[in-house]
Amino acid sequence: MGKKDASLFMPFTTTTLKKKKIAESSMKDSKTKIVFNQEVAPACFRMVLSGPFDNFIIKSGQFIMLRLGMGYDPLLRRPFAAHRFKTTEGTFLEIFYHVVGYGTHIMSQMLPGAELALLGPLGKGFEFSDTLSAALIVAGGMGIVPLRGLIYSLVESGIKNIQIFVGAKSASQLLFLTEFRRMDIPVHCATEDGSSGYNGLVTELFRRFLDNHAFKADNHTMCFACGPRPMLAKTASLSFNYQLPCQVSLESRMACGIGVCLGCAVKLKRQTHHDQDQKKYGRVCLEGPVFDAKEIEW
Amino acid sequence: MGKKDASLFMPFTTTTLKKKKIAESSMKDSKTKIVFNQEVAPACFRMVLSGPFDNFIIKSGQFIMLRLGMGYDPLLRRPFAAHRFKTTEGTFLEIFYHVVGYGTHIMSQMLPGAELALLGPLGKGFEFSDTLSAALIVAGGMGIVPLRGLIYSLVESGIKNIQIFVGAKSASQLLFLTEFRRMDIPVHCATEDGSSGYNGLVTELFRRFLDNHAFKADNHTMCFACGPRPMLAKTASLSFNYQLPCQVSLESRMACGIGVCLGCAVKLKRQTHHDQDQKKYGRVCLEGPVFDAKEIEW
Amino acid sequence: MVNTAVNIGGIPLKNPVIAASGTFGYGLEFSPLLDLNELGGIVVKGLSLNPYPGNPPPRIMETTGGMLNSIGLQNIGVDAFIKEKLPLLRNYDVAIFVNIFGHTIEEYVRIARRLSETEGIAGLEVNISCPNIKKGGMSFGKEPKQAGLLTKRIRKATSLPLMIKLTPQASDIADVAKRVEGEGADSISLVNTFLGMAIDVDTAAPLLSTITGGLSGPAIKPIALRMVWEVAQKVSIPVVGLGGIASYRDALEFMIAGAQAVQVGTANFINPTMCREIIHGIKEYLKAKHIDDIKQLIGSLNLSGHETTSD
Amino acid sequence: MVNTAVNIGGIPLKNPVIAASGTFGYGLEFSPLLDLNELGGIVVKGLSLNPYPGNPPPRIMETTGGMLNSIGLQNIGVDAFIKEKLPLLRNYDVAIFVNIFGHTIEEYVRIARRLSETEGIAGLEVNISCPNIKKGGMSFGKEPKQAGLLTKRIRKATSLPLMIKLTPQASDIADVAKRVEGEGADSISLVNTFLGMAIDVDTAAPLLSTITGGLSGPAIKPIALRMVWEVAQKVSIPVVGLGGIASYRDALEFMIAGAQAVQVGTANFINPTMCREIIHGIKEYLKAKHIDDIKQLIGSLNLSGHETTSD
Ligand SMILES: Cc1cc2nc3c(=O)[nH]c(=O)nc-3n(C[C@H](O)[C@H](O)[C@H](O)COP(=O)(O)OP(=O)(O)OC[C@H]3O[C@@H](n4cnc5c(N)ncnc54)[C@H](O)[C@@H]3O)c2cc1C
Ligand SMILES: Cc1cc2nc3c(=O)[nH]c(=O)nc-3n(C[C@H](O)[C@H](O)[C@H](O)COP(=O)(O)OP(=O)(O)OC[C@H]3O[C@@H](n4cnc5c(N)ncnc54)[C@H](O)[C@@H]3O)c2cc1C
Ligand SMILES: Cc1cc2nc3c(=O)[nH]c(=O)nc-3n(C[C@H](O)[C@H](O)[C@H](O)COP(=O)(O)O)c2cc1C
Ligand SMILES: Cc1cc2nc3c(=O)[nH]c(=O)nc-3n(C[C@H](O)[C@H](O)[C@H](O)COP(=O)(O)O)c2cc1C
Ligand code: FES
Ligand code: FES
Repeated sequence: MGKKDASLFMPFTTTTLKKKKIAESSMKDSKTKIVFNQEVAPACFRMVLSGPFDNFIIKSGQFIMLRLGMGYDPLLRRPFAAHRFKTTEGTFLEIFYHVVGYGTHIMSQMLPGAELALLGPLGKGFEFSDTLSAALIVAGGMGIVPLRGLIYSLVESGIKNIQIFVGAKSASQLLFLTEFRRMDIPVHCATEDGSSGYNGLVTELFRRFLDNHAFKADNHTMCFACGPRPMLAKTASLSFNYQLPCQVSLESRMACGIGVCLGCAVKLKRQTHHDQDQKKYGRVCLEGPVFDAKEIEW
Repeated sequence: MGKKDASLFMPFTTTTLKKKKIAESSMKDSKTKIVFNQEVAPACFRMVLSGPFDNFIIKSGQFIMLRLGMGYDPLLRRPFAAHRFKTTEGTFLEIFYHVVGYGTHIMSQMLPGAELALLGPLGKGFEFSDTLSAALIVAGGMGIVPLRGLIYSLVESGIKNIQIFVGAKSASQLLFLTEFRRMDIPVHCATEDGSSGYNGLVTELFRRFLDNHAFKADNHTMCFACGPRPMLAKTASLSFNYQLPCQVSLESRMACGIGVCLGCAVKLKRQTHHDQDQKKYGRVCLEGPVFDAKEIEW
Repeated sequence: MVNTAVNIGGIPLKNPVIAASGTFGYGLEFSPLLDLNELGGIVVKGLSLNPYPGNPPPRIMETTGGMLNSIGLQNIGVDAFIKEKLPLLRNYDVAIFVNIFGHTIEEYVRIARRLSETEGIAGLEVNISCPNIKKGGMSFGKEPKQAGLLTKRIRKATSLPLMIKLTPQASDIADVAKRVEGEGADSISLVNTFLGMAIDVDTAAPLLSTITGGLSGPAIKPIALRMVWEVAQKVSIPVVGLGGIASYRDALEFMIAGAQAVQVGTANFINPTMCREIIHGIKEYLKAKHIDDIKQLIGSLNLSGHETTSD
Repeated sequence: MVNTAVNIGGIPLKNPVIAASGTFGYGLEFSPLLDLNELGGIVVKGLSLNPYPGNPPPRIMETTGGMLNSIGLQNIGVDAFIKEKLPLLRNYDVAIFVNIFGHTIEEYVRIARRLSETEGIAGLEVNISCPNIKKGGMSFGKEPKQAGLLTKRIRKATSLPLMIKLTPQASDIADVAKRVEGEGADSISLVNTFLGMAIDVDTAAPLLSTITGGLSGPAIKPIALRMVWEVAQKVSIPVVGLGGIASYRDALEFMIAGAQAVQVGTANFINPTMCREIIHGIKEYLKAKHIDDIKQLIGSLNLSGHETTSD
């Protein structure tokens, strides 16, 4: 596919619009084939999968579980945010993954033609109502991946005021910038090495922005965040201070992805669940990965 | 490589001649890459590997251990007979493997470009002196693979009288026939379903041949056999009856391939080793895979 | 048609494949992926008298061919199960086993009583083998005496068929098996997880919040199979084998070794339709071998020419 | 330069990576692939007083992430080793451990005496844990009393440093460890293989001639690591950890858990230069972490915020 793939980066078309009309499809386990798997940024790969995706509606924030090969090492499937898109060649699913360990390393070695089992769509995605007037997107590292889909949905539902805050170690790891700028969305960049935009953490950039802008503490402005846990905690506390509702997408090790193993638990604030003991923990794969920041015991 | 590969089937060139001059190279662990991996007969695949093979001298009967992937499932390397050959594109190693279980199934799914660690050359190959006048080759199933290399060596050392006896379940599984016929070597075929040649076992075909030809019980005639154990046992007993020396290439499960795990042991006749207890078993990977049929406790 | 029906201590199963506790939720979660009616049985997540929070994260870690878990038996409690889950489970034609645990014998007894009053439960699987809770759990399963005592008390408390689930941490698992059989167990299931550990070398900290956790998955299969073979020779009540089963061939190994049925655990995570594929594979195998009743397979291990270690 | 030197019960090693018995032959077999001088130590294949034939084939079977073996301690005997192998091994600057086993205490004692008279042996590893021989072997390792008695007798027979190798089949491995320490062991190595089994479902026959065999390889690592952690807390003599180590990170896990050194076994089959890669990886790790002496790592497990299973 090599050449053609630039086109695959184009904004979603009807797909995402449909998403908000059609109810999200229920999960299934499908056979898929790798059609593209290349490094698009340092240690960051883009994988495109072909399969029976015509009726596969996945909401931004939802995820899939990929089985890496047919053996038992690695044993467990790995969770990834996924976008569906259509081209003249058909309907594809794309994921962007960072090589952080054993499984993702093995993925990075996989060749087009290889088959992977895919379970999904899974979990609870981002939510917003059409009355939303302003969306503040805060992303750290690969956190931008699930938020990218959300941004397209926001645009399509006519939300005018979208602000994107993206942070990364270095400029080379800032993804989708040209894509966002092409859509005339203001992008505020922060890099830890100062190689691009603000020299520091994205949360600091976000704080300064909030200081300089007055948002009414109502449901017409919403924060959406995804990234490393400390960055999310900081974003959450900032949104609390400014009394802005905030949705965060969490990560956790997963075994099943469908709520049965209880392995992906995260600590929840008790009161949010009338103190029932068994509700002390929430399942990232089922109650999440997108949570109301207020629910989480940071 | 697709097209070009017909050419890769051509008889060895200088390579095999060199083999008899140069001492066989000592084993090493090399990184190799798959350049070809396709089914050439039902459930039988041909895999061609590229790597640092210029000084890799492997004798017919010797073998290599292939690591299947970089994970631990499958854990152990798998042993295969291997042929080296040269083309204008370089020096390659080729193996022919039958899909019989987990590891070979995974191999059959591997794509060109994948890397495999290769340990070899290993074990003791077939031996013959230039005084040899007649060679009787008896092969069952994939057993023809290591014998094919031997046949080329025999031809190159000017041994005129070569008789090939090959057996398989069905005609479609008889390998290299055109190749052998191109070399004007008489090939006697047996198939269990009668779809080609003699309808029955190759050992029966071999027995009939021996009945009708008188060979002097000296070292000028030698049997070389490879195949399933029962077929080798029968071949061995026939060669004993006709007082013909016989070399058999055995198979066994292997872990290390270099003589340290003692996992590949086969029972040896005691007397052949002056009854020292620890010599009751021989290592297929080190004392073998090619043994004098007399050594084996059948 | 091949007959795959078996009977586990008074519980008839249409086939010998049971989903293992803690890996199949309360069963219903799998209904979008799998027709639950196809299964021989389902063992629901371990239940305690009261809702139970479980252990703090991280709770799982992958290992080679296996995984460690320290879920700590998080569950909704027996009452919520009876009210919210059981009514829905009754709609399926599948044997429901309720896996129970307590911190004291008294707790086990009270859960057993509570469940005896309800409809739609085929039997109880008594977890005396969970490595992930401080009090109770495994402590009961390690010594024959304790295990026997617990079994005796629960036996008195309920007329439901009792399957006692053993821990591989027992100093002599066959002794424990014999003892619980003597005290009235209707069947035995083994194994639960093996106590294991993993460390993050970058932080020098354990990768589970509880330091150690239970190892499951294909990695443990050879040990589990050996234990099932040993136990099956020692007891006359049905043995249900589990531990790393991830294919119909794995399942058949356990049955040939003497298991009357098998449970599938971790493999449900690798492949959510694993149970169905195993059932299908077993049927195809029986057909191919012209075996018309699976019972002919149970304990059919052929030892001719084999001896336990030469000298 | 980082210091990787350790001392195992009186035996100085240039680094803590030792090739495990039965997986490295008599050492020499690896010399074409690996410079033996790079290794911390080598434990040779288990030796008995007289040459020993071992078990009939099939002797090995692959399992998920591991392998079963029932070699049955085939070996050339202590005299042939001293005559044929030891002189060649002396040419290398690497600590040579001789792994010994017997069917009776008397046999152990006699081998120990025989080896004490020779030059070039750093120490003895006493195999009281082999699952693959009928008499002797593991039987000594399962109970503290037996293990202690054997250690005491061998201790009297030799002044060579004694490393006692424990079996995970012990009902309480830490008890066994404490006992052998009390009887004069200089160090302890664990684990030997786990008793496991595999069945060919097409023939219903065991896949090993001995029915059961010893499980090794990455599959057992989490259990082995947990046992090493438990034992290291109970004894004050050096503990050598092994079981599934197949990377420098695996090796570091064992050392952080309290092992003074590690042994690499089955991984030598997967990758014959594994030991070298592990040594290299450990050095790079220490450099990256600015740790100048590996001893700072030993037992450095950080338990803050962790507790063994909540209630
Ligand atoms: C809902 C969800 C969506 C995700 N979407 C993406 C995505 O779009 N792109 C992307 O690159 N990554 C994503 N991740 C993270 C990704 O799943 C992990 O990076 C991956 O599983 C690591 O596998 P590994 O074998 O390479 O790492 P391991 O060798 O297993 O571990 C290496 C490191 O990765 C961490 N890790 C392992 N598993 C997880 C996990 N399930 N979640 C978070 N961290 C983990 C470990 O803590 C460790 O630090 C997502 C995770 C979740 C839960
Ligand atoms: C010296 C030597 C040379 C060989 N050369 C070739 C060759 O050129 N082409 C070829 O197709 N095969 C060859 N084999 C056999 C080949 O190694 C096995 O078929 C292969 O390892 C099976 O792996 P698997 O995982 O697919 O089978 P498994 O799933 O491991 O087992 C499936 C079946 O294969 C048998 N098997 C497993 N390992 C071996 C083994 N090491 N040797 C023999 N049978 C085994 C098992 O007994 C079982 O019946 C050779 C074997 C040896 C020892
Ligand atoms: C995540 C997880 C949760 C488990 N929870 C329970 C449980 O609640 N009760 C129980 O008896 N066993 C529990 N088990 C043990 C399994 O039922 C099974 O005994 C064990 O995992 C071995 O089988 P397997 O290798 O097929 O998974 C759990 C296992 C896992 C992996
Ligand atoms: C083929 C094989 C042979 C072995 N022979 C011996 C032996 O002779 N003596 C011994 O003490 N341990 C022996 N072992 C056990 C190993 O030394 C080691 O304790 C065990 O394999 C666990 O480590 P690993 O997982 O790294 O292999 C053997 C193991 C294997 C796989
Ligand atoms: S991953 Fe199993 S419950 Fe969430
Ligand atoms: S395969 Fe290890 S000794 Fe032959």
